[in-house]
Amino acid sequence: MHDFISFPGLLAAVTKDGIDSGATAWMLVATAMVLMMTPALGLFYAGLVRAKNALNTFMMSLGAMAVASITWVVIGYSLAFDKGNGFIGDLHNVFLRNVTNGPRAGLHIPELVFVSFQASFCIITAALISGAVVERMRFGAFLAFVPLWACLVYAPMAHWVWSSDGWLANRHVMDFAGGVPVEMASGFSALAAAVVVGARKDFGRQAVLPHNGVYALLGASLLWFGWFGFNAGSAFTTGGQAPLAFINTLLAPAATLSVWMLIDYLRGRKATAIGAATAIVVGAVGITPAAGFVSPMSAILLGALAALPAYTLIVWRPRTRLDETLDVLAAHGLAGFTGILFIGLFAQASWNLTGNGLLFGNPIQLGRQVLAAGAAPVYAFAGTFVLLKLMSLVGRIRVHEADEGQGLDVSQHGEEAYTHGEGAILFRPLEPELEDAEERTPSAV
Amino acid sequence: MHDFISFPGLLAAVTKDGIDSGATAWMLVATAMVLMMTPALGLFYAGLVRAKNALNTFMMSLGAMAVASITWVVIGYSLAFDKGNGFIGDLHNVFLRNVTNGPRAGLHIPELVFVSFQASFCIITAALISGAVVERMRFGAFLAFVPLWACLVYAPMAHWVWSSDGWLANRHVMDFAGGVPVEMASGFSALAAAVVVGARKDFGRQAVLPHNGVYALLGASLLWFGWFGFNAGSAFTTGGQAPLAFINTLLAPAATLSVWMLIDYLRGRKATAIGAATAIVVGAVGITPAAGFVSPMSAILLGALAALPAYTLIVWRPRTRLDETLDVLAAHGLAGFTGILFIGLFAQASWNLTGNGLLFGNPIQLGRQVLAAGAAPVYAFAGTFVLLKLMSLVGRIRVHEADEGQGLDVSQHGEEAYTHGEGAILFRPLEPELEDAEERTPSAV
Amino acid sequence: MHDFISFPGLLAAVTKDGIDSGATAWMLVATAMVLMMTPALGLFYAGLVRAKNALNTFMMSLGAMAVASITWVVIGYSLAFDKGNGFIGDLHNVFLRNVTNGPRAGLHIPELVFVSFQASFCIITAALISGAVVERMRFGAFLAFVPLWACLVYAPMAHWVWSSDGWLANRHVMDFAGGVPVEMASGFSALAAAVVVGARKDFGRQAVLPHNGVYALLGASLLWFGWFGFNAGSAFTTGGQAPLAFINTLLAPAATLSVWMLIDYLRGRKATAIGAATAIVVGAVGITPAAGFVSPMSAILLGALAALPAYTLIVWRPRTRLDETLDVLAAHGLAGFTGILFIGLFAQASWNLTGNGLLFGNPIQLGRQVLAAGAAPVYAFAGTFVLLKLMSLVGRIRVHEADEGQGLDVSQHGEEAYTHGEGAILFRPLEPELEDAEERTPSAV
Amino acid sequence: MKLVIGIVRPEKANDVLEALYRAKVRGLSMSRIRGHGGETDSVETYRGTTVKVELADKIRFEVGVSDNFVQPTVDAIAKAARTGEVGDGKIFVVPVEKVVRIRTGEEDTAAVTPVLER
Amino acid sequence: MKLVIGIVRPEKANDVLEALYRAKVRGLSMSRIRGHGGETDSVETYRGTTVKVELADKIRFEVGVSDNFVQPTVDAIAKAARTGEVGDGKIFVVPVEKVVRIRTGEEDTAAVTPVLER
Amino acid sequence: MKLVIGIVRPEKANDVLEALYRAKVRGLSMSRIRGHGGETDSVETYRGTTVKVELADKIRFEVGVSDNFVQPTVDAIAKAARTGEVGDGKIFVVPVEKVVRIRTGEEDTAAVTPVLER
Ligand SMILES: Nc1ncnc2c1ncn2[C@@H]1O[C@H](COP(=O)(O)OP(=O)(O)O)[C@@H](O)[C@H]1O
Ligand SMILES: Nc1ncnc2c1ncn2[C@@H]1O[C@H](COP(=O)(O)OP(=O)(O)O)[C@@H](O)[C@H]1O
Ligand SMILES: Nc1ncnc2c1ncn2[C@@H]1O[C@H](COP(=O)(O)OP(=O)(O)O)[C@@H](O)[C@H]1O
Repeated sequence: MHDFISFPGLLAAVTKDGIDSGATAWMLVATAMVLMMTPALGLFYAGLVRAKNALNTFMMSLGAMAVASITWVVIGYSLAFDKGNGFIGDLHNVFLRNVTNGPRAGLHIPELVFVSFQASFCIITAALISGAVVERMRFGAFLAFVPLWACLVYAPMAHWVWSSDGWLANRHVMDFAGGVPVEMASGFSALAAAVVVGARKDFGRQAVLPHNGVYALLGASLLWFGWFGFNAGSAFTTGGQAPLAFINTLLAPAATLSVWMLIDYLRGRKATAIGAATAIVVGAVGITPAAGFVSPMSAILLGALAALPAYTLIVWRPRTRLDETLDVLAAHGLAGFTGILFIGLFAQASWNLTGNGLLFGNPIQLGRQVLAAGAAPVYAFAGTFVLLKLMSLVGRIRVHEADEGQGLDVSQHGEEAYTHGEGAILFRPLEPELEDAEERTPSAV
Repeated sequence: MHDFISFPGLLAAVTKDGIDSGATAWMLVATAMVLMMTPALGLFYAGLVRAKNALNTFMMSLGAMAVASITWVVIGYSLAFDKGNGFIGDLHNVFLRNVTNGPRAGLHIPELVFVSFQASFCIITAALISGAVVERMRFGAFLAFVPLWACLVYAPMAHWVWSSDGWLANRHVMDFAGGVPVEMASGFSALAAAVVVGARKDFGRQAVLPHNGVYALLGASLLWFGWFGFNAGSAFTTGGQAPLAFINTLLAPAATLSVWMLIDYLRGRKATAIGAATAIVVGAVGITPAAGFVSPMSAILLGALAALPAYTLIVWRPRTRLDETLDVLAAHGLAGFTGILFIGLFAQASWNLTGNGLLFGNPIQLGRQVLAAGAAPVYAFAGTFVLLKLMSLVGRIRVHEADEGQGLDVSQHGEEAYTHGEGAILFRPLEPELEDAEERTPSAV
Repeated sequence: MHDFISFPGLLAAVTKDGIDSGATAWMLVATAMVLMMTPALGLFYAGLVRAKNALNTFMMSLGAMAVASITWVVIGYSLAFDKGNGFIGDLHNVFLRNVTNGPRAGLHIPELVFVSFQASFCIITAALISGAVVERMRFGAFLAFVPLWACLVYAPMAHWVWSSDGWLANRHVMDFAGGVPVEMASGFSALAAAVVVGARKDFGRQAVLPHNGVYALLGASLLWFGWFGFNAGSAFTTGGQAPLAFINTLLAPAATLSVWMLIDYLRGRKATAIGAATAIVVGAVGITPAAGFVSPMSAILLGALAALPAYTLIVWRPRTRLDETLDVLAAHGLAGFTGILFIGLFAQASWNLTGNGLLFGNPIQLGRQVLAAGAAPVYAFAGTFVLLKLMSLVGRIRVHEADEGQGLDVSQHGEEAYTHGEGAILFRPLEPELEDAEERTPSAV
Repeated sequence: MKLVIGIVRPEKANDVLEALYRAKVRGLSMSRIRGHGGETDSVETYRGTTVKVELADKIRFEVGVSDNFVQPTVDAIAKAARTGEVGDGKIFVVPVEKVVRIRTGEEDTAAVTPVLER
Repeated sequence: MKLVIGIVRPEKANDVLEALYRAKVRGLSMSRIRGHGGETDSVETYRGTTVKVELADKIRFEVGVSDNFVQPTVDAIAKAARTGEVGDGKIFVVPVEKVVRIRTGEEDTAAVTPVLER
Repeated sequence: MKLVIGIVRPEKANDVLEALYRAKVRGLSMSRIRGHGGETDSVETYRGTTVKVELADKIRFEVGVSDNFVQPTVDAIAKAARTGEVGDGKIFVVPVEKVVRIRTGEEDTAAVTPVLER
């Protein structure tokens, strides 16, 4: 896909100016669907935290959407997709200079659509990291973190695999829809963020439970919906690998969910709902890098396999001192890692027109995938660690302990998610206020 | 539509390999929209049950999505759409053998997209049945039921009307988007399921009210949204009957909703919201078989008419001993029945290029539709009845009475939908637990 | 866009019958997305009111969807888009007479799709007005208001700018996706509605707080999602201005949200979530008229600027006696006004192929935009004011004070949004009821 | 006058309401609470977090009655709420020194006599 | 010391809070409950299920006061919560044997004297 | 017998539960309430509406105990719930005239002795 192969049969539908109307239709919708994933993530995450942090958690996603969008068109797109060196792009496209409605080189969709689609990837990747630090990171600090991280971590990693001069692209690493810059980048950045920001004060001492499981289920479901745009949209056309990526995005999460419920059941006789929501995400992440490269039956296998390391980590992590709160590392980092390696084994040129993996006679592909699976975690972790450490030298990145106890909705946003109105006294700007000055004498209890 | 007529004018946009890029774009999106309907159904249903069963109810839909997807590609698709006999297909496509990215015969979209679209139909139809047995069916039993039901009931019924050798297709029954295999199949299967599983222990003795009407409204709204993909997607192209099916999917539910509010108002001076959510579903179901066959004005009439039997059944059913809990029979079985018959009267070849109904000079079509409307309920009811009876010989299909009282969220999933954390004691695997062994002496109250 | 310019390069993808399959695919989806905005609005509004009015508030949107859809195909479409005079259209298309699946003149999509897309605009515009009168308007009165308003206010205003013989279209006013008939029409009609219906009895006396901030955030997010269909769909094609309108619909709300959070922070050290939800809407409204006319960098500027008047009005309005409850005037009327004027300054023919604004050498365009920005508020306010005054002569348009206290869910719909079941006694139609006739003697407390 | 506080199972709440009605008790208040008694705890798991939930949902009735209504009230609650299983709940009778009917300002026994003209 | 329990309409809760504040009562607790009294029941319908809802939302105040504050507290609540319509609610005064201020461990009257240095 | 009413911070609720368990108190009820005391009010803004929120979330424990358990119960709550900051809450001890265990109909002291065979 990102090799920008043109599938000859499709050219007939392409107009004189090089635009394929059907492909453009699909990419417009796919982009909208991916853009909807970020609020869906906000809802998913909001359901998993306590009621007193629900708005803040949702707002981290929406806030990321605001600042990452602007960052992307100002500079991120240029750094990621402009030609430069193997590591990062040049500045020829800053402020969308030289970007037009004409086709993106090698594709049959307008470059503006390509920019939008890629923006949606950057946005959600940044938003994902919030899962590691909910319930204690300062909202302002997170908003400052997002654009810096988008430029320093996301853009280079996207360049590595998706720019024609990226060092991993040059080594023919296969990454259909973002195992490297989206899944491993967010997962291992989340780990770094959890380490730098530190655990919540109640972590490991009190039971901190999801306040609304229905939000979590609905959020995960909307994420799944958007993921069809995410993965099948990464074909940038309706033919080619889009249909394959589409069905694989149905089958892999379905397999992960089936396996996850089974493990849950075998361990405790209960197939948990929060587990199921997680499994959907894990399966979708696992198939993300592989969606256009492996057969549907391999996708089922990948979905099933991806459950195992993620499940194990999710059970084990809360027993440690590591408060990587919503398990971004397990659900994204580890599942993305699984998917990237799986390609090296199961990629099938008969399905993807691009290349085979080990099991189909091309052992070298596995080596390339191992390279990507090794480099991405290191860079993402290190980059995020250094960035947040530097930020914490400049200012506070987590809230005061009292504010954490009171909840971040009140302390960061001055609101509660669920209000009733009793005991809330209106400030009436037009009338004298309740005489607050009145002397307070010892009186009742 | 399912006759796979090619509309000549459209061929110009079709490429040499027989794929129409625009049609494929539409079908990718339509499929994603229908896939989103299953979680939307989960939300709708979850809002209608008590809080203690909210997660379980939602999970029945998500669980169906997991196992029905796998079932579909493993065998269901082959049974439904492979040539075989008039009743059921062969096994040439099991495990998606012989399925490629090339066009599905007679269509201009890749077969993989066709498979995915049809998968989404099977999934939601199975999930619909959960509405009859929420709040008491064992989760594991429902998960086992889904694949069996998909193979034994759904796949044959889809074959009947949509495979070129199906016995109803051969008799020129018109069923645009699933009056037979989706709506009547789910509705009458739901009836059977309610009969076999039995009523909830509180049914008819306590007021069991929807715990969250907003979820119900949002769920119904998302269902409506997805239904545009469901019905207009059943044209498998953007031209032809797609625009007609689309506008009819707007108008029929709008008419049902208007009439429903009016009846509600006339009966009790209140237009209920739960009723409105139901009306949207009823109207969308009613138009489903007819969407590409009748004129927009007929669609309004159908929407209005479909309200009457469904409303009547919904008011009457709770007075019986039949705990078909969320009225799948009324909303799907009866409304689908209405739609199938309506085609026999109002189909209009000038709109659908396929055939007329009685009122437009083709009385025989009514006979064909009556045949379908007679056969579908019988097969669906009998098949499901036998299947569940057999299953109940093998194991329990409903939860213990105490678990039903406690709620299925805790008993089946080990979770609550809405938690606070007070009174929940963390198991601390790394530290000695609270000395549970301590002798308990008679002491306080 | 609404000039129905054909972009020559695209014609190659258009089939002999004049339909572009890709454009049709996009418009089908865009229409579904806009149709989903109305329930999203219902959710957004429902979150902002008190729990006792949640269902009623949501139902105003769904009810509008029901009656406005029917109104549109019966007469609204004809009044708006049929040729007539400069002010309003003729009746040649009532009941969709003469509307077919063939292309709409000047476009390459079926007219039925065009009708559906335009229906979705009329629906949401009518639903928006409910924001001004929630928590006290009679549900029946609102349902009666919608079709009248659609014919008397919406249809003419749509005719003005989007019919080839509309008086504003003839004066070359640029309004891409509805600054005049959607945003200013709803905003200033909301003002009139608030004036005629009057303030809630608790307004200014008690703190009336949003009962569920998560609904508000999710609703606003779904609105944003739908808005991509709204704005980019207003190109009626996938090429041309669609990609530009798309990316602008991402960037403008992102900019508004960033600025809004900043102002919030500067004023009170807290970036509020309800404010953020509002900001998304304000930004999307601001870009609506301008989406296909200004460059992406101008869109960012417009988003930032649009925040200022809306923010100011939202802070100031509650201090007045004007209970325009959910600030439709600020979020839609004022932001739409800003967008319409902005075009006069920043329109750029190099991006839109249509015309320049003042800053790009065409001062006369600003004059045209000022004309539209002046005429729309006057007509919308006056039309709605007169209509509601007349309605209030015929019957009650607001609920009794006791019903308002009890909440409109119970009084208008006979339901509560959140129920438990304790204290709800089932009417058992088959058994003798609790002996209500039993003599009540003075006894316990 | 006394305040009778009854803590019962949620599924018995409607039966208690009906029993109180039949006992001619007309005024009462009710709230949803959670309780811990002899019931077995349930174990719940939320991803990696396993917890023991020690509290079960209960309904708390609070009924102000004049002295000669205390025993009927207690009996009505106890009988209607009983299942015989652990977790049925408790009833407490607390003395009340003064009662005021807010609507009229009536005090004590007058405050607890229901008005008939509704 | 006494515990004054006041059950009032939700829409009057803020007025009661203000009245208590003016009466110099500083500590109080509040919860949302549902009550049944002389109010007319409402009928609700959820699809085919019609129910009679016998309980109305109320707010329950619980205020611990020293003896000489009992009457002012009762008066404040009664006055602020009154509308004159059925359903205004009741006030109960219950004896208290001991009060502890958790923060300091102070007991009884000391526990009920608000600290000024906030 | 007495009813011990303890109003504590939500974050201390689990500590109180554990302390009561260690004090061998087995039965209790709990509800979520809101309280006003010496705590500073918070200011919240919802679009143009600014409000002063005067109530803070609290947990209310209600524990019926036999007389010799009153002091241990009060001590357990007071100790477990204390942070030393304003807002720790209060404990009230109210006399109880009668207790009934609904499951068995046992009264008073018998009603307050937990059964062992669970
Ligand atoms: N001493 C007590 N004080 C307050 N509430 C109590 C007390 N004992 C029991 N309860 C309440 O009664 C419920 C049932 O208690 P449990 O001990 O299981 O009942 P029993 O042993 O009488 O069947 C508890 O969940 C709790 O809400
Ligand atoms: N005896 C009682 N015990 C407890 N609560 C009561 C009692 N009587 C009334 N209430 C509470 O007061 C509310 C109003 O009661 P109602 O009888 O309608 O008041 P009134 O007749 O004084 O106007 C009820 O909803 C209930 O919450
Ligand atoms: N007199 C009272 N009656 C009922 N509840 C009270 C009373 N005083 C305090 N409370 C409860 O205790 C909580 C803490 O009160 P506060 O006065 O801040 O505590 P302290 O001064 O003891 O630290 C309040 O939020 C309220 O719920």
